[in-house]
Amino acid sequence: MKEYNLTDSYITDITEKKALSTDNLQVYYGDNHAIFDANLNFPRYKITALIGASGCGKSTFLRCLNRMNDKVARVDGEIMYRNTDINSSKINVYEVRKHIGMVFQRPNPFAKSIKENIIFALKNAGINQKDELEERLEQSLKSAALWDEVKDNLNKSALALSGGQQQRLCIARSIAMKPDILLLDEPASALDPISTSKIEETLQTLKKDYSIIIVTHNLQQASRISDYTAFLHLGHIIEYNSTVNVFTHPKMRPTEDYVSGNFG
Amino acid sequence: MKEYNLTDSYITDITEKKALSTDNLQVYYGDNHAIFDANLNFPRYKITALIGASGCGKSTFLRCLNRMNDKVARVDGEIMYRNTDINSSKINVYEVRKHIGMVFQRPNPFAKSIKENIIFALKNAGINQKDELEERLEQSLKSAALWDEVKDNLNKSALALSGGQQQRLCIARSIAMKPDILLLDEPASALDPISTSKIEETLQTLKKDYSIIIVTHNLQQASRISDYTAFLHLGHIIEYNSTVNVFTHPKMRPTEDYVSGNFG
Amino acid sequence: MNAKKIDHLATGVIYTLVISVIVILIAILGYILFNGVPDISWHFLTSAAQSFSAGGGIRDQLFNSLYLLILTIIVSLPIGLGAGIYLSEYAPNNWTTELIRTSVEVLSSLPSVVVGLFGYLLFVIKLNLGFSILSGAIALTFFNLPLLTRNIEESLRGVPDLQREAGMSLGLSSWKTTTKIVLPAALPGILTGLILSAGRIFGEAAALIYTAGQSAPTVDYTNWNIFSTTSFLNPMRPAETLAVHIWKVNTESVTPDAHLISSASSAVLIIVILIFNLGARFLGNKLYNKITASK
Amino acid sequence: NSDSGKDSSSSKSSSGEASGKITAVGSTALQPLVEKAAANFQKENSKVNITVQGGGSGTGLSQVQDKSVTIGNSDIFAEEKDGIDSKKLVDHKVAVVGMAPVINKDVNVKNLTMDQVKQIFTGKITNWKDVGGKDEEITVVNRAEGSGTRATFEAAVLKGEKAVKSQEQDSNGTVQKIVESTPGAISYLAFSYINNKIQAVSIDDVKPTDENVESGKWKIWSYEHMYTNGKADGATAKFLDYMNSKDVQDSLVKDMGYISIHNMKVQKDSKGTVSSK
Amino acid sequence: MDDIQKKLQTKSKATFQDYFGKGICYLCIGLIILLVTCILYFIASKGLATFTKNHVRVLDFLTKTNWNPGAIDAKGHPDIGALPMIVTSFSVTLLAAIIATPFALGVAIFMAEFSSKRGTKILQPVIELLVGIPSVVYGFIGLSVIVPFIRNVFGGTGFGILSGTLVLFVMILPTITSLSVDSLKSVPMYYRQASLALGATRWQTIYKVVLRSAIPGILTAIIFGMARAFGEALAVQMVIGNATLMPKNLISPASTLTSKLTTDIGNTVMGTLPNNALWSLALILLLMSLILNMLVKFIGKRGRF
Ligand SMILES: Nc1ncnc2c1ncn2[C@@H]1O[C@H](COP(=O)(O)OP(=O)(O)OP(=O)(O)O)[C@@H](O)[C@H]1O
Ligand SMILES: Nc1ncnc2c1ncn2[C@@H]1O[C@H](COP(=O)(O)OP(=O)(O)OP(=O)(O)O)[C@@H](O)[C@H]1O
Ligand SMILES: [Mg+2]
Ligand SMILES: [Mg+2]
Ligand SMILES: O=P([O-])([O-])[O-]
Repeated sequence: MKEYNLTDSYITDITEKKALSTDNLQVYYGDNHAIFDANLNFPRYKITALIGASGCGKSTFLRCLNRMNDKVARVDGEIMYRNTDINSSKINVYEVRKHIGMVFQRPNPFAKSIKENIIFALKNAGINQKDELEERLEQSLKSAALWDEVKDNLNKSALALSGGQQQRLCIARSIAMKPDILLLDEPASALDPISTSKIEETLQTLKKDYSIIIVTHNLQQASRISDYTAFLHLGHIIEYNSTVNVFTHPKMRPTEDYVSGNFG
Repeated sequence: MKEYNLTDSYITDITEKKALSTDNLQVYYGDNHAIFDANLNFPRYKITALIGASGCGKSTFLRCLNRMNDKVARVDGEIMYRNTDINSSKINVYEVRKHIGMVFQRPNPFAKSIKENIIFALKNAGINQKDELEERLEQSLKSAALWDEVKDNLNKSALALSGGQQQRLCIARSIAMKPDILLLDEPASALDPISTSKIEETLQTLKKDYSIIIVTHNLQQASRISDYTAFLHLGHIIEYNSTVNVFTHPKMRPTEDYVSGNFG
Repeated sequence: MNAKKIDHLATGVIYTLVISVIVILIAILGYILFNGVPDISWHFLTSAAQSFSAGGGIRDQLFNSLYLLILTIIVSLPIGLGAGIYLSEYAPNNWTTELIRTSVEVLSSLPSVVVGLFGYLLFVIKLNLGFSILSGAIALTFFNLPLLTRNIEESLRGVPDLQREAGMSLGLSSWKTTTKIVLPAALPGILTGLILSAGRIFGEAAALIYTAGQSAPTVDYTNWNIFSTTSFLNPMRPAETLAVHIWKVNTESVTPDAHLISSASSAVLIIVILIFNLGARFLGNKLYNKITASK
Repeated sequence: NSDSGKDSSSSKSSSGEASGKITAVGSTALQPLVEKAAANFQKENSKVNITVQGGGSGTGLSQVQDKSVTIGNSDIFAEEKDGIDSKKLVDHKVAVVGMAPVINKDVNVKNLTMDQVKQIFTGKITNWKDVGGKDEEITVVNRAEGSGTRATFEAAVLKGEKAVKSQEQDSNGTVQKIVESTPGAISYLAFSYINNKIQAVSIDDVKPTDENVESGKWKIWSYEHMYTNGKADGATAKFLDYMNSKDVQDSLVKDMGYISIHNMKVQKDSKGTVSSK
Repeated sequence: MDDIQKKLQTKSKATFQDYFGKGICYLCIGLIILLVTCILYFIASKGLATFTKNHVRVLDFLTKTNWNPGAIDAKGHPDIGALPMIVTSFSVTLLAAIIATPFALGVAIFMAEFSSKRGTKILQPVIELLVGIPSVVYGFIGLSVIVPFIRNVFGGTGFGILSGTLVLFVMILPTITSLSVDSLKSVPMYYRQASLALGATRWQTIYKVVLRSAIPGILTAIIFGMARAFGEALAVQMVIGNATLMPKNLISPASTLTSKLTTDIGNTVMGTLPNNALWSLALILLLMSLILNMLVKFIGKRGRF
């Protein structure tokens, strides 16, 4: 692998309203320093892509944003959301996760019915009126472009759905909670191109109401759907800029090599 | 999903020497008819790609070719290899698998050292001379473009390699057996683009000595690396032609929709 | 010899081993059932035991066994669940946890006589619970717990982390995630463990001789007041179980038909375990399907 | 100490219906008898609750000494047991049990002298041909050390000598089964466990019968004791009286295969000295 | 401060659910620890009294062959040597494990690898059933079938280590089998696929790939089986003969730690030397089970890559 200077970086300023920002974020797995000084601002109602080679820390970084790394890694630094440092130990993590939803690489529906998958968390969040539940169920499935395919089978086991459908169900499950921000970790990498393009479409419509941060190792996908792109390398944020710029005028050498396929 | 006529198909004639061919292949999982009348000829020293939506039967078809579906599914019809029907129950399946190697979607090295991974099967096949083993070890790792990265660490655990390296190790492990034909089931879908392009390069060089059949859901990948492409839909082979033709002048409606992204 | 021949040979050896085990199993079960089943009658199942004369039944012992089983499960299942959840979900990966695990496992290999005597001194005498179903249930809990805990822990561990992440990422507490998502998914495994331990409880004698006692006072099956001393539900009464009865009949009994009672009781015991086994599996599958909406 | 044990909250009134809770624990040999008697007793005294359990004579004695139970059932005198302070305990003899050497039927010996029995159990005679049987090795099966049956047998037969180390079994039923099925086996059992599948042996031409025990001709016998810690009172006293009544002695005791205490023409003290009544 | 901001900073239902759940779990595990401590303390204090109160020398206890708690030897020490029981316990346990392991492994491989669903469906409950048969019943089958069989084939009385071994063999078979099945099943499917795809035969795959990676689990299974054998009382007691003699061969009556314990405990008085000596046997059992467990842990550690 080529040696790059990791201390240089180009981070663009975001002029738009911010949904989330990290300040000097450090992540350690035991002695292993996995993320170095991440300072990133994520704009509201935009899609931001995180790209980088395998093991560079994309998932690690993403998982910090809704505190999924609690107990797994040590996370230092600040994560500001609504003027609150949600990385503080005083913060109610359960609330954080309600506002910052997450969808994982491998679809992980609960072993329950389609309907139960969606309303389970809602009920736990104290929503009990039947109307409200039905309404959210339908709304979220529609947003995730799954409604037409499952509306007649809402009591079927979610595990009986195809991979792509399961993944869209997971997205629906997340947005049923009406979060502010949606984190997605390679949501389409296990899916065929048809399912993938369905998911991409879904994201495009969702971005009207949600701020989306997505990890992907598919560069085409990143360039197709995202507004901003951050390139990570060995735990460092090397470049952060509008997607067009990252792909057409990368400022940093590693980024250039990576997007042009001459990397490593 | 759109309804297509599944009985129509366009299967081109292969004028080159054949590595393998199937004749009226049918596969049943219990009552579920998964592959219908597959008649395909695979040319020698070429890469043939199998594409199609998730669940269309790509893996099922591929796994028949080296009898990995024994005990899992019922496979009727003939699979001709060197003028022998290797789908017959009289055939020694272990020999078949030595000549027709397979690499899976998720890298699956054994929990042994890199070296052990390669020579394991060789020893099983009765190759015991140290020279021969060493030679094959080096040769196969070189063919899989892994030699330079691991030559100083041959006794390291294979599990300590990165995903892409693991996958190349699995390819090396397969070709160490000096098979005729190499079957690959989405070998790059779990990998980042760098690793993926390494694997693609590897395949391109391998094709000098091996006939390769690869399942992929990445259409770019199929068009980049393969010479022939078969498109499957709901268990039927809809179109089989040179890759250029499949992607630029698809003969059948479903194929056209699929490669242009208007499918489903 | 080539690989294929060795394969055939190994397969042959394995089939031989399996068949000999099956033969042993059938021989044992056959021996017990063949000797016992002809003597099982409605009268045998529904009448009280006799001390000196022939013709006694096992009504009370059978009921006691079932009641004790249920009580033991009521006592040990929640504790086992709590401890299993602790070990799989909360326990840090350090030496204290290892120590806890080790001590739990040591408990599981203690001879049951020792557990019985301990229960006798502590519960029967010190805590003044007397020879009672409750003392018995607590003693049985002792060696049921380690197995149950271990089994629950492993079943929970078997559920992929993906499921936990799903729950957590929705803002669910880890408790909710564990009890409502992970636990149902682990149900089949937990059930198998429960069935196994139920079998052990049912067949246990040594630990009960000194705790639940070796006599079955006549009880009133119409008295539903569990505080009444004559009530069949009173957990404070002594209760000889079927396994203890078999033991006693074989070792000390002067009843003329001791042999017959012993073999018929053994057969009944096995049949009940079988029914329990199948029933629990059936109900468990139903429950699992209901929770997971699969068919 | 006149309290009859903490488990017994017996009423002090000795007349009228008794009430209270009685726990009797110990000798497994005595358990069925007391159990049955207790059931009959409770029919007339519905306020009395009697629990009867086994556990062995040692357990019975030590528990009644600790006042953990009301009555300690024992096959042997408290004086014979190490670690028991017999002065505090009050003895109630409720039955007599005779014991006899038993042998496997194929040996074909029906009578032995007391000395031969002694030599067999001390390991000096090891083949049946030395005592008039066929040429077959003797397999000695003992009861567990400390069991009442063994103590009684050794006191009457071995007279202080040590038994040979051999198989030990802790229950009458198992001994019965083993003697029945093991060629050349010899052991000893209470009369109640002797059946027609094993051979009971006469000693010095005295047959092991109830009459011979009663008259004192048969030497191997013992009492069944029910000990209380201090003088029994209330329900406990009433129950113990009942155990000694004709009701129990003439029916249950006989059914059980024991000998009524009333029929004995001789008596034994804790040192084993026999005198006529 | 908006509503959401406030929510972020205050405890919610979920927080309390977690406190509650954590509380319950800690309570349960605490209870178990308490139980274990109690029983350990209880056995240790009773078992050590032989040495502290009755002044039996530990070395004598472990190495002498004469068990005679009532008597005092020439030097004025109580005559208590547990070696015969220790040797016998070890012999039956080891022998039972040696015999049971191939059978258990055969069945486990059949159930986990031969993927005959129906076979597994029948075998599984039957094996579970075996666990539920009371020890007494095993003991009586041993007494009425195995003992006469041994007597007729090998001579002697039929009671002894061999009979004990055979009874224990059947009793630990289910334990070893079901734990081995678990460990075989936990070997990832793709190991097998990888091996088969390389042309390895089924047996090569099982032997060189599956068994190799399942070895720690299988050893654990065997050791758990041994622990069960070591602690089994009622069944062994009926067939082993219970003579506190050094075993001379496999068919002479002998006595294990547990069989001695069960045979004598009811006939001794709490607090006296004969009773304490029995508790010392229990203490040895406990220590043994501790050592076996350590062994499991050790193997588990070694087995990890
Ligand atoms: N749970 C963990 N414990 C210890 N180290 C970890 C853990 N998870 C990840 N790491 C390490 O942290 C680094 C970053 O991993 P991460 O999973 O974030 O990479 P990634 O960019 O998401 O890669 P991929 O594209 O393969 O998903 C890697 O070196 C990895 O080995
Ligand atoms: N082991 C099995 N048992 C029963 N049915 C199966 C099995 N494996 C696959 N199938 C079914 O056979 C059909 C074809 O599956 P297959 O895995 O071959 O699809 P695929 O084209 O490889 O899809 P993907 O792109 O998702 O890997 C599907 O309907 C699937 O449900
Ligand atoms: Mg990742
Ligand atoms: Mg596939
Ligand atoms: O009556 P025993 O004390 O010999 O059992």
